[in-house]
Amino acid sequence: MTAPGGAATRPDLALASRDAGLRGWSPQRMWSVAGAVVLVALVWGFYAWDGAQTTAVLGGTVRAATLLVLGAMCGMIGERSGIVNIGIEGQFLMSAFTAFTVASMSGSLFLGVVAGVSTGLAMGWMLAAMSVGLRTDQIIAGTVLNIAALGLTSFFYDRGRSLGQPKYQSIELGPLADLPVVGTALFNRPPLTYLALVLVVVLHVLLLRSVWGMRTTAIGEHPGAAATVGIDVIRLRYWNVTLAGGLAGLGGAYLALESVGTFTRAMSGGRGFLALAVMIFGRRTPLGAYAAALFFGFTTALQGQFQLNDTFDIPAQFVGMLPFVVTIIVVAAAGLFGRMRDPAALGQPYEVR
Amino acid sequence: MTRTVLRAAAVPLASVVLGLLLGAVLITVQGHSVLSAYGALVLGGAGDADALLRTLQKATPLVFGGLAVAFAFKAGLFNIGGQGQLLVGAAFAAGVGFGLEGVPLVVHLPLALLVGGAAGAAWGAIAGVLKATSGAHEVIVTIMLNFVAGNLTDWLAANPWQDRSGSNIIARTPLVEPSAEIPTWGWLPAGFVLAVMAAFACWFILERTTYGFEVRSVGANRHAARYAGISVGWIMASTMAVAGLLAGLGGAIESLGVDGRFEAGVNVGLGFEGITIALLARTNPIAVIPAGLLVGLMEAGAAKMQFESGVAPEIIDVIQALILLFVAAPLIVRWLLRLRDRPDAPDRRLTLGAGWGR
Amino acid sequence: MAAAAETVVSQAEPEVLLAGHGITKRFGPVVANDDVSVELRPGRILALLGENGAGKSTLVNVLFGLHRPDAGQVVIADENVELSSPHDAIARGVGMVHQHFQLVPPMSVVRNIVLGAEPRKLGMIDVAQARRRVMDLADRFGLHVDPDAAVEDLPVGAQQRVEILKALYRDARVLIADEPTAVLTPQETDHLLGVLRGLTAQGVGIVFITHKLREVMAAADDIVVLREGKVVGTTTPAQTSEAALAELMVGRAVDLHGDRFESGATGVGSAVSTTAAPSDEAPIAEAGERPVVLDIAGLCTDDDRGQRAVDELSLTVRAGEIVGVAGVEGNGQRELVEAITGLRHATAGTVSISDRDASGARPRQVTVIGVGHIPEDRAKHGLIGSYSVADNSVLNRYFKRPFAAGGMLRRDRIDSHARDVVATFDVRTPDVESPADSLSGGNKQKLIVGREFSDEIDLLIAAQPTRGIDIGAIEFIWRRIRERRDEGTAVLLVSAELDEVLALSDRVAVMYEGRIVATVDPRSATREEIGLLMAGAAPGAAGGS
Amino acid sequence: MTRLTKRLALVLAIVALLAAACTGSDDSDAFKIGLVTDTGKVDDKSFNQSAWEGAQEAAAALGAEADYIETEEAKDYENNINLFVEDGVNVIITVGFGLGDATIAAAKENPDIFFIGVDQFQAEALPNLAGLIFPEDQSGFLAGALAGMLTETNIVGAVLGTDLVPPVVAFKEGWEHGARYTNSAVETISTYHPGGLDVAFGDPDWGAATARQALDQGADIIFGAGGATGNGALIEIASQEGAYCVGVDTDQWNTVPEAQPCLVTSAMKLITPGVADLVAQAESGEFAGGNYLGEVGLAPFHDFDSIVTDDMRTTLDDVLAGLEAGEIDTGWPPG
Repeated sequence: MTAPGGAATRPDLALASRDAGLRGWSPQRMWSVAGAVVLVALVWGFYAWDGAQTTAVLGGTVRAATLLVLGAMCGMIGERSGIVNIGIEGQFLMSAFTAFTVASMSGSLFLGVVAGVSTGLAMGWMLAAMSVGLRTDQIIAGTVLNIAALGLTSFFYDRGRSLGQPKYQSIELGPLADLPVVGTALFNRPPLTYLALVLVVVLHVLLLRSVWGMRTTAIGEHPGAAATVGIDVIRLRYWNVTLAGGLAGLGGAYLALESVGTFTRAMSGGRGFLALAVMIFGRRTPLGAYAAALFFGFTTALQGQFQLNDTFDIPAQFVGMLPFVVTIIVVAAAGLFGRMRDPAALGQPYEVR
Repeated sequence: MTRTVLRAAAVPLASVVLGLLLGAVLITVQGHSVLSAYGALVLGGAGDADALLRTLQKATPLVFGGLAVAFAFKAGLFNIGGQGQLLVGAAFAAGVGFGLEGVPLVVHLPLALLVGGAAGAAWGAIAGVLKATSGAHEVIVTIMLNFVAGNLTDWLAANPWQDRSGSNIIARTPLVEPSAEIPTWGWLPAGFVLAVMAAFACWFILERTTYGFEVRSVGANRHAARYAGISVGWIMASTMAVAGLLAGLGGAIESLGVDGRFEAGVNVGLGFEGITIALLARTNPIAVIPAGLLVGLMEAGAAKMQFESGVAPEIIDVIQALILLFVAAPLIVRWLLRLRDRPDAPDRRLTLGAGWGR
Repeated sequence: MAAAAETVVSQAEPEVLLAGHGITKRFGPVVANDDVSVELRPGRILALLGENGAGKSTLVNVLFGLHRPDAGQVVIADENVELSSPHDAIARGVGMVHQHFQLVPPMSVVRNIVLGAEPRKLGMIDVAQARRRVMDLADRFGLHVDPDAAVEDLPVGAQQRVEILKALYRDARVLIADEPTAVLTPQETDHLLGVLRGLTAQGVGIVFITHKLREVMAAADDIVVLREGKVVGTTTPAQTSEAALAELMVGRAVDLHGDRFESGATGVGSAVSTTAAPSDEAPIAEAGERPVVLDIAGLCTDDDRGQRAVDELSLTVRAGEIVGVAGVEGNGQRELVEAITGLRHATAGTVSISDRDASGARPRQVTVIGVGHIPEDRAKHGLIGSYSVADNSVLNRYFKRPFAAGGMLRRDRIDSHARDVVATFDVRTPDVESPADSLSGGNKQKLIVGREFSDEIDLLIAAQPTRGIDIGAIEFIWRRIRERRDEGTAVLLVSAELDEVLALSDRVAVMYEGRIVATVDPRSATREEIGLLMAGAAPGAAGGS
Repeated sequence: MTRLTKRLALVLAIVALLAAACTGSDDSDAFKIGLVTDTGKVDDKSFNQSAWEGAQEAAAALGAEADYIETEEAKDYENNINLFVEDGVNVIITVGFGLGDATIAAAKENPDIFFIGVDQFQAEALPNLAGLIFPEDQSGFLAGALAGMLTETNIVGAVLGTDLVPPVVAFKEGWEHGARYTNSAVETISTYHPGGLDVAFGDPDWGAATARQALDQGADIIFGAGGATGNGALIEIASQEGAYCVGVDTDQWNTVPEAQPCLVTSAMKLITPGVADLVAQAESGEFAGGNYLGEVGLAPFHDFDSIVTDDMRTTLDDVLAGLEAGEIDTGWPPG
């Protein structure tokens, strides 16, 4: 099975605890590397067979993965700090709305992105205020965000407003874009996709290597211990959940201004929940989540391709099940390989004694 | 008795009032009349027998969906799969409803309900069994199963089970046989009676039976439950099946009692609203009934509100979110009302999130 | 921020390192500390002695800035201070080794030590520097640990060393150690006391919380005895005796009937014992003729990480005998108990209980054939905290008559049973409807014991039955276990407290790295011998059951 | 408690004043038009909007009043129609075939009110109910014929709502047959949204991603048909240099301005004039029940006027004639 992130049980923490470097490979890691090799070989084979289609599928993969990984990163910062965030869907939707509205009114996509990110931050702060400050149940807090976002964006939806300019366009990264197989998929993308890719790498390093990342792990695993060494658990949780909201906000801006170029009601279409699945599947590391998001994006793009090609003579409804059924199978199989342990303090409100 | 009920209801009631007040601000800001809006909302939801019927019909799947979420929560499981479970329940109940002919009502209707419930139970059990055997997170699995159920039932309605009569071009089944229809007595739909019975049954099972004891034990402390000899895997699997059964029944009643058939796309969101209902009711099965009624009333009256006052029906969602926020954060309400908790009152704060990670 | 570890010894020596003057702290109606004054001077070890609930922990939490006192003054290094958080205390050179280690289990040793005061390079942790500093510290104080291991993979003793290093890394000149020896072997305890001595030689002052008299007498310079939130005595080892301390601490003479050890030889029990002879109700000689109730042969099982934890272990327990399993925690005791009770899958070997094959039985089946189980972690495994006392009192039997009939719970029967348990086992609770979380540790444990004892059982498995509870409750539970033994129940006692194992057992099986390395007669073996066996020093010693 | 009561009373008082101020009497004898949407909105840039524009157009022309109700849930169709019935309107427009049954039932119950069912085929004629239906296959065929002539890569794509909705299938079949009619070498690649009916028309992200996938494998003219989903496709295609897109239902040059860089034309169903015409008939008493076949056609080429050559126009005219004469097989209905 090519389970993304099906590596060591907790690759992040294993890394954290093995500063000395790699010490042997676990069977899971061997499996996932072997799976990756097979996958790369397959992709290469298909590329040789039909370059245009392979490029199309890979492009679709990266595209679908971008939003998911942004949401997943928002979720994982929260969860690593001990806060469950099921309000990603609402954060996407609300920031897509403000990003679109501001970009439309100001005529500047950049201002739209700023508005989207700000909205994400504000919603992150609200989640923090509810779940950290008021110690509301975290699931409820997230649900409040979801319902409120759906209601508010629909209520204030401005009929007839349009972006009034093209959405973000692809930027070719010089010769890189001419590479076979991955050239178009990775190096001829619009700006926010690049930004998301950079964020994945940066956040991965930050979470696993930085002082902030270590403290974040500490407040998610054992907030009491963190407090005894002078870490302000409440403050850090506030900061983390708020800043994480900015990532979902970027996701919303990406959705409205780069992926689609307009806003419609409920346009997030459950992708915030999928991001949650991607986060868990990717074992709460940015690279793992990106692998999971790519996997999910790949199955999505593949099912589109099957339809475009009339590959199978079965109804669209069944082809459409592919990403979901495959995800269930992979999640179940990955569970058999080694269960992931959640941050020990996840979901529990922290009270200062 | 009344005192304790009042005390328990104080915060939710105040939350509703506060939610409506803030909603009124939004309505006023938009330049509409709050009085005519809320007046129409109530009239549209309870103004006459028709309105009442509509409210009860809307409340029915909400109660079932709420129970499906609340019951799973008792075992520490987060069932986001109400929507999928409801859909398969609705589709299969309709399948039995129109597929069998010449069967007496006493057989046909229960059978159709049973098959719908069983379909939902099977759908829920998938997530439960996977959780118990491989540790696959029920949140992921139920989200995915929602999509799968949507596709599956759409396909059923558009292909093998499609109504081929006359000029029908819609992806829907034929009408169910009269022997499979759930009756409506004046303004009282029998389905709502079933919903109320289901809520009490859930309460009874959870509080009065050994099975319920096991479910709550697993939810409250999975480790201690295991040490006490309770099969945690079985409880997780069976609880998800029960949750699915409840949602499936809700769907079956929609098909057999409200729509008269299964049609692709008409049960949108019903299962998801169960989450709101369960949270509003703080996962108490009995409290699910008033929560379902409240939301049902708002939804039943929303069209009249828009018609009379021009307020977009989405305001309902905003008000719901606000009410949920206040219910979930009683600190705000207590502060506003200057309500003081009795110092010896145990901490009754709801903690569902704590069950998330285990 | 990054504390330099090089200079632990201060330049200008203060007269008083740490002191509390007239500390009063209330929690609601409970007065946890009532006008308590203590003082620690450089290079000295101050022992805070008292029962559970005497207010020791509250006092040090106040001194460490975790609680704010309602009245009184905290003094650090001759200065009156207001501590708003532990950070303030840490910044002033106070370190704490918590009883429940404040370590982040999945993180590495180095990371745990530097957490909160990390050496940085561009916002990243300077791993090389952190590692070097930790290694330097470890070398200097003789506290050896694998810097790269995850804390959760370390044995308890090593985790404790990490805790101490954590404090020293922060330049601690005062070290508060909360019951540091509770989970150590006698040898490890001695080693720890040596380390603490070494620290005092470098000018560090130590506050040492314990209820073990032997350690106080061996290690302390000053002793403060607390009872019910008040200071009831201030003395030094030279001026007092274990017996006098025990009486001060408990407020009355305590009789732990059946204690086999000479007064003065060991901890609490021995200090207050009145009889040195074994009880004659269950003479060892007869035990051999009684039927075998628990028969374990060649049992193997793995721990949570898939490592072999119990290794071809064989052991028998006969009716009417208490077999104590002694050993340092983490040598497979927990896995052994879980394998017997059906909670853990055995990879090889057999378990039979009352001549019935219980290998691979599920926990419920094991309960039903007559096994009572007092789990070692009462909060996590023994009770459901949010459940009422009543519900908890039937956690093992709620499905059986008379508590259930036809799948329905019978509340009246459950409640009356709970009232019986509460009365018989002296569980202090306002009523049986109170949540179990509201009980104190000792009462929780009595509730569990009451529950497990209220059914007919052939075998009792008691894991750490008295951990962390006060002497009154210990006394009570020991007496109950003995009674049960005398009535013919087979008892398997697993305890990290050697004193407890020695006080209760008819036979002692010493467990080391998943095996029983020796079975000894507690009347003839010495603490030191058993301690060596527990440390794996003499695997060749006479063994087998 | 008392403080809250006071505040509450204050708010209520203000509210009551506002309400009193706003409540003017508007009971007039004017001709009244009511419109009930399907679960879409009147601003969906698609058929609900077109129908609403038709109602407004008619209202303006006739000096009538027009109002609408947006349906939140399919189960509310009957109730929402009844709200207009109770209000005493003269004409009720119901949009979408989903309201078919409810409309028929209401028409039978209220013979004095005229009903217009957009996209509702009437199997048996009621005197007060007109089903406004369109030959979508012909509309799609025309657009496809143009696409077949415009494509240079000989790959034409379609990004569609869902096959659960017959008009969408009719558009698709017509489009594909039309493209092959004018260009035998053409390859057609079409996709339906793979999700349920609840999301199929509201998922612009999927529409955009799928359109991109079609572009990446060589399609240079793509038909976007499926509400917001199709609009997403159009906007995506607009960002590809040299690619063309075709809109649906209305002239999407106006409704989706973001698509102007690629929008050659739209395969239109002239709902707005159809609705307006039917309302006018109702007002003048010429209303006839049964089916009313609305017009279809291609929207103006706008900026792309110059690239559609005279030859192409001639071919399109021939095709239109052929379609009207029933000489051309559009592939729909199948068989």
